[in-house]
Amino acid sequence: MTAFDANWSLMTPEIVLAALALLVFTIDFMTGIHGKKPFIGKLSVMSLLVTAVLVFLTNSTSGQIADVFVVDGFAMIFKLIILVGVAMVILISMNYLDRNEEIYQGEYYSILLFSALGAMIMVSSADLITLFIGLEILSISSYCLVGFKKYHRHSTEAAIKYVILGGTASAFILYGMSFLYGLTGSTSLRVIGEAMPQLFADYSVMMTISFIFMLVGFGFKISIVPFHMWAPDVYEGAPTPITAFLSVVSKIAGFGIVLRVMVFGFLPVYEEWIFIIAVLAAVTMIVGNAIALTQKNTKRLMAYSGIAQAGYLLVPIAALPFMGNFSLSMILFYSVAYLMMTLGAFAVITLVTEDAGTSDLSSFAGLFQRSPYLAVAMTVFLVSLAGLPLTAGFIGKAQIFFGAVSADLLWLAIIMIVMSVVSFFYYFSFIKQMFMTEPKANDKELQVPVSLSAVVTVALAVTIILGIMPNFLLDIFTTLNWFALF
Amino acid sequence: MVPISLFLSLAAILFCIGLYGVLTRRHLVIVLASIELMLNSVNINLVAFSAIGPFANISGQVFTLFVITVAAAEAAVGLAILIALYRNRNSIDVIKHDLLRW
Amino acid sequence: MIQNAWLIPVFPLIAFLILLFFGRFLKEKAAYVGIAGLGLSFIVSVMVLFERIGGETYTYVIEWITFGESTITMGYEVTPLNAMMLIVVTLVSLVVHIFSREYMHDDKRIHVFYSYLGLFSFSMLGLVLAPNVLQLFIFWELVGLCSFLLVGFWYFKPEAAAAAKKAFLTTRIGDVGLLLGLVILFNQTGSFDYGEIFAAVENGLINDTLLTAIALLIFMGAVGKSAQFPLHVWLPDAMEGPTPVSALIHAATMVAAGVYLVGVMYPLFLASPTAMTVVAYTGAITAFFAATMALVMTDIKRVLAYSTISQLGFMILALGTAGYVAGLFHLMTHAFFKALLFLGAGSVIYAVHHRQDIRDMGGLWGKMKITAVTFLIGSLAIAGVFPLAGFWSKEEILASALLNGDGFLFAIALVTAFMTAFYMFRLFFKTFTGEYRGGDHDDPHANDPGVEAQGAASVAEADNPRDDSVDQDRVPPAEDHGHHDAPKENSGFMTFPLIVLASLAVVAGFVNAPFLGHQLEGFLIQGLNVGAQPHGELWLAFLSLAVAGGGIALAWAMYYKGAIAEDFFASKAPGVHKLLINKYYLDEVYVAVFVRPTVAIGRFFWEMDKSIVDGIVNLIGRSTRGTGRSFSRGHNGQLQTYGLVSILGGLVVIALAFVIRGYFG
Amino acid sequence: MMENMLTWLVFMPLIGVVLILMIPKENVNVIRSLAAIISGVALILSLIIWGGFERGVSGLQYATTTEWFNIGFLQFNYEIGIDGLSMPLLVLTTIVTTLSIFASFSIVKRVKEFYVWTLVLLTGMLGVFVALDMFLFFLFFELTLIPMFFLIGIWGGKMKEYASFKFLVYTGLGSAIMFMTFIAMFFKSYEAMNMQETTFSMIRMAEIFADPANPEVLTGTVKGAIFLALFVAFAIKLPVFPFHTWLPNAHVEAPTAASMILAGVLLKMGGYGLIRLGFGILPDQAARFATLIAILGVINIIYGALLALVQTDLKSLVAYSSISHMGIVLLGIASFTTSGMQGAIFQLVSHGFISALLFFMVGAIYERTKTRTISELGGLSKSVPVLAGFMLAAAMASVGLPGLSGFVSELLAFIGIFGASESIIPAATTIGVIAAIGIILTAAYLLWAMQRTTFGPMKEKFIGLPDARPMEYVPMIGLLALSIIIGVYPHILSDVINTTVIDIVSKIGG
Repeated sequence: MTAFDANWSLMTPEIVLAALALLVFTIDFMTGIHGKKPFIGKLSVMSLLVTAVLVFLTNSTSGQIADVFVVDGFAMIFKLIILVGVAMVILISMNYLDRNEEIYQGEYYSILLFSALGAMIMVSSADLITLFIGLEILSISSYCLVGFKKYHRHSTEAAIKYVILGGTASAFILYGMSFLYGLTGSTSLRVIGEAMPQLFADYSVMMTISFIFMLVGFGFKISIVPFHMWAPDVYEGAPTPITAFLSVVSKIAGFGIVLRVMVFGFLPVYEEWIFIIAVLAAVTMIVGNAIALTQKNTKRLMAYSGIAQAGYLLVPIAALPFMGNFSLSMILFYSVAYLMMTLGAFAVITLVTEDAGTSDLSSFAGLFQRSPYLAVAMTVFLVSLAGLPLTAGFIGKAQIFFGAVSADLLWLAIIMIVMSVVSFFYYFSFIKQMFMTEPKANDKELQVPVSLSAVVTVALAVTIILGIMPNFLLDIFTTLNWFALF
Repeated sequence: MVPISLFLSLAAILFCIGLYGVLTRRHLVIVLASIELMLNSVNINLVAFSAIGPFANISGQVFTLFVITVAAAEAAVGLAILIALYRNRNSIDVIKHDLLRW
Repeated sequence: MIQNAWLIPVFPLIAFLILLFFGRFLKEKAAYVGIAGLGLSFIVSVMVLFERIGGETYTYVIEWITFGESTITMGYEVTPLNAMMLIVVTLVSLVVHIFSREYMHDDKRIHVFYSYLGLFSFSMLGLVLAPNVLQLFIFWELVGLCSFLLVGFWYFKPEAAAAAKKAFLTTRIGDVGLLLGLVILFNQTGSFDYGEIFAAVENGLINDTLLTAIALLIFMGAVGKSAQFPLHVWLPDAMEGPTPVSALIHAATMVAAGVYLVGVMYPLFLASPTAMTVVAYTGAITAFFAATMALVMTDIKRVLAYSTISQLGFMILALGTAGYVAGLFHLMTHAFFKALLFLGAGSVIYAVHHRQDIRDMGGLWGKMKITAVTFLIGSLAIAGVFPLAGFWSKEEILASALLNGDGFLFAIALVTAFMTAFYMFRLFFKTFTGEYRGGDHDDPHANDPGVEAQGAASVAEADNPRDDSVDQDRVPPAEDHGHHDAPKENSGFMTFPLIVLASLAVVAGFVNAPFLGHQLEGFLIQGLNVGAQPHGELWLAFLSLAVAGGGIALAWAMYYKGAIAEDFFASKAPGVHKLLINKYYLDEVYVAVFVRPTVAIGRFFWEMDKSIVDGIVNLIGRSTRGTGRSFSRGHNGQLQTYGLVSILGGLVVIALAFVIRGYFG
Repeated sequence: MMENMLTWLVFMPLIGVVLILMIPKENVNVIRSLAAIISGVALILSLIIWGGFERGVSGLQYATTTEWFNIGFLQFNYEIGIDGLSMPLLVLTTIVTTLSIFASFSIVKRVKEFYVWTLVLLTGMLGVFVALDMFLFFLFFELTLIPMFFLIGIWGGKMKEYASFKFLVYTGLGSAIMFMTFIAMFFKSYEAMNMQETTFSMIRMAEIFADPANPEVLTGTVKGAIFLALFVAFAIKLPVFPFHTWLPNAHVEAPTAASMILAGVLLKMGGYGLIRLGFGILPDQAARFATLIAILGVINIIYGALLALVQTDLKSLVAYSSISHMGIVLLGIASFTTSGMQGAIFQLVSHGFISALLFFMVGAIYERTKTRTISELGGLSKSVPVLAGFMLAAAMASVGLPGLSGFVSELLAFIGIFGASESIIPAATTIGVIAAIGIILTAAYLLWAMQRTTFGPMKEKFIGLPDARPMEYVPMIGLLALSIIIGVYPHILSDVINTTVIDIVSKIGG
């Protein structure tokens, strides 16, 4: 099979998105670099939505391109999550950018589109090289985005930290990959997976190191403890919509490749890593929640919250060998829930912290009086993040919990649920600020831009609907053909 | 013929040197360069496997090309950010950039 | 009419409800509502009694609660005993209602007073009519509540508030025993109905140990309610209540409920000799100790209170020595003459401007003829002088103690009878003879231990200058009563009850007089298996009379004639006197042994709760947060630290993979 | 309509929430009346259900089951129904909530939100009592958490934040334990039925635990662990020593209406859960741990009473008295007799009314005197005679005075504990006797408190305080009347409860 025989139509969404991203870039050039460009934002959202529709359509023809690029149910769901996520990030950004004129809007949008492209490639990849390319497109775009407020000291500091630590993480991933390649002679995950049991038998030390190097790198991307150190600083320093982007899109895409690698590459030897993953999940949940308790800065708090949430998401990965598709269903459901509740929360945070000029928790003081709708929506998001019933977050967590118990990881399940209770404390401290503290004297009623309230409304609706009727999503998952390669 | 283990050892040593550099040097440019060093050690690995590995084939070299490209892009972005940082803070000393903490 | 016996408690209840909702509009007229209610009750009671004597009987029950297969019922029943009690209760209650019309008429809360009285009458009558022991307990507690409310009627006086609490709590201790006894009894017999309980007892369904335990627990209730040693301490303090209340509740009816309880549960007690012995000794000890304290008290109501305790002890003693009829007979006669004495005391107190210390009285004979004469009749009756009511009943008690075969009990009873006569006439002579000692000084004995701390009431009153309208019991009677200094006889509202009761104190004894054929006995023991009733021989009657006469004579010599100095005994044995004045220091002992340690334990637990139980909770919270804070110290802003942590973390993971799992060598 | 009655009842308050949300927040009086009407309608609905409830019939009534959603092979159902255990509690909930809404008319701060949260809370509480699916039960259980957090946190006293967070996290932890246990029960039942059947239904679960296809799965250890975990979960809510420390904080800081609901209904969810799940599904384990439960009950009674005795704050005194009174519930259920079990249910209902009344009285007095410190109060009978009278009545009800509902439950519980089979509680008599000391202590702390607050000389500063407002008579008379009705004629309650109680107790064979 040569490259020309391949069914390139499978890549339509990526190609279209790349084209549209370039189009946005070009339009930006042609309209001058400065100034407000709401139409570019809208165009970008349109691009993403068009791509999302294409992703949905191409799913009917699942397949792969030369073991390098697969299109299957798994990829589709992740891509939809990514595209919707980025679209929502852009909607959140539109108002934010108008307030921060130092940011070049056209570049910003197009880079976001490119990062979405990278994430899509990443989750579709079935080959180490593709995977690496996708990862780096996403990462490098993210470095840029974090430093986008270039006259802003926090932003640039966050960017430099991110770029250095991210680069190091990439090096770790690559170093791990190089052994996989060297000992199998292939970069295809399928081939690697087939050879894996034998490899572990023959080169156990080398494979372990290789695996763990990759784990360190990926762990960095999805910010699991102890590779999470960058996250709070970067989240805090980045422009708020980018924080949302990092904590949602980047993280979910990261989980996408972790799953790819685990399912394709390492599933045959799960005994070797399942315990490590479980321990990392436990440590991540504990540390994330514990530090979050002490935070006073909303963005930083959300960073730790995100770390904790990553810990929850690791649990089904640890249960993967036992639960199979159910595990994937759990991860994807929780990803969707996480996307909605986190983006919803960030939409509110973006508006509120920008309005207050500080991202301190106290900027939420009396939000209920200033904008009841936002406050109630935020409450729903937080309650969902905390995992209380009738929200998507609860159903997601409950599933994960079921999975963990089914997979005999009772101890992990217990840590998870106890840590959920701990998380009440900091999620509800937001709520306390919003409802139980009087607004500052000069705070007026908050004007909510349409784009932002659209994001909030969508997120709110999905969070509640999935909380009450999760079968909307779960039934889709059951009809999916998860992996085209098997 | 030189055994592959030597190449791998060289790569490992380079990786460690790079890592050491990243973790200890106070000059940001050198830190960035150290990352390049780590990436290059990967390249050595890949090329060695590609040439004299147990399953020697061309993929490794292709991979290397990609790595080099990406490394260049990363360095470019890194340096750009570094310049922005220098403009803001008048310093590219690693330990002075700790506004964001706790 | 006997089918309508339920009306008897319902009339006072209606009075209570009317006064509760509309009392504030009725004001003084509230008294008539209460009097009317009780009057109707009394009429019905009399009719019921006659029908009962005619042999009719009636029981009516409804299902009260069901659990599992068991059903508890409630209703009413007319037995000989409760037919008698109905008369006693309604009659005494009625006269007290009438008496209070005058005694309380200045109090702005007179409607509240009458509503409480109504509630009390309802409860007491309900207690009497109860067809099962649970219902008895329910009303038993309700009369306790009424006692609490009425003792604390002048709640703004700290002593009254304290006394009310003490009364309720002390009896509550006994009540808990009673409740436990009933509960165990129920679990043994599956019923609270008297009939079924006694059937079970007779058939030996309950083993002896348990039976004794049950009997003693039930007796605990009686000890609390009838102010028997060692739970008698509340009754003297309960004298803080208005005097009519003392007459009704703390002399005639409620305190007798304990005796009544033992009476209705008598077959159970008879089945346990141990319990009977305990009952007898409790009664004897109480009678004796209470009488000793009555010897030295100087507060008129307190003397009567200790006298009541002592007499209740007599009744208990009688029951404990198989004198079923004797005990209940004394209950009845005592109700009349003690109510008489209390109302007489009330009349005196009212006349002398609300002083209660007998050292401030004296010489009232000429000033208050009716009160004095009726009081004398009461005193003679309680002392046991022929042919007054007390003579007959006390003689039977002595007979029962003697014939029971325990000489000790008989001796105690005899000594107590002597003391009874003495202290009653001490009271009488001090109050009614000699010179009037009141009027020129306000409260000379405020700090005297004999009046004890409660005497400080008027001091507390100084703190409440605004209570002018309510605190009429303590204000100078000038503008209230219309009589300035010289005590004089009160109006008919007060004297009529005295006359009624005095007549009863004279004649009530004849219902069970031997020469009339022990009518009451025949009535009471019908259908009951309580054994043969003891009857004394003639010499016992003379001995009893002699003892009473001796006591009266000694009192006459000391307090009327002055032949023996008043402080003769006090100076001879100052230690004993002090001990008696201080009531054997029992209050202090209880405070030191029970109250303080309990509060101390509570404090200790509270501290423990805050510091340890809650402390651990908070510690978990704080330590979680502290852990978080210490973790967050790692985020020092140095990217190289971050890198290092990650690398070290990675190494730990490798080590974990290598070492812990052991798979990779 | 009849068969969906329960659903209507449970979700009716949410309709009310929507209506209230549509009213501008300035129309305070409209909102208040609307809230009262909504809760009143719920009350009427619950009374209709009460009327239609068939006495003497074993099993569930008004039951419906609808498939809700599924996660893989896990089917979650909307399964509701009531029996003699939940019926009284359902009515208790609507009554206490309705009266607490009347009691909260004096609230002027953020009125709209207050009623929204109260009505949401009402839905949660009603849901708890009707849910027969464990998952659904958990959902409703959690649903009560957030409204109460807000009620304490927004309208609370000085330490409201501490109290609300403590309530949230502590009882949240209890819910988490409960959830874990439910999942464990699910998997064990699944395993016990040889992977043939999945269910969350409490009814089915009880059958499986009683008669599993594969008995080796449900060993004594497993069942014991499940029971203990359930016990802890509900013990936090009830609360049972040593898990009680959230309660005084929450009560003291909560606004009056929230205290009423908290003590009146929320605590009952713990007792209800314990009976429904612990005793309903694992009767053998309940019997096994009966002694432990009884001892904890006694500790609750004595410890709560001793602490109440030394409180300086009237409201925390009432809070500790709640702890003490909940011990009776434990004592009753531990006895495994019909009387004890019925006593426990009576206590749940009766304490619901009495504690609500007590909290209301404390709140009303605080509103006027601005202090709850016992030593600063005094002579209230003089300045506010009606309030003081009701306060005294409430205290007497709490003391367990016959004729009021508290007595019936105490009596039944004591009959139960003394009648407990030797094989279930070895030292039942000793336990009972110690518990009886609690009765004396209860009388002691309440009367002492009354002596120091309502009695005594009137304080200068309390002159001219306004006595009860007409609107305040509604909760006062309502709650006291209910207590009296149950106390005077408990048959109205016992004929509803009895059949269910017999069913529960018969599971352990007598």
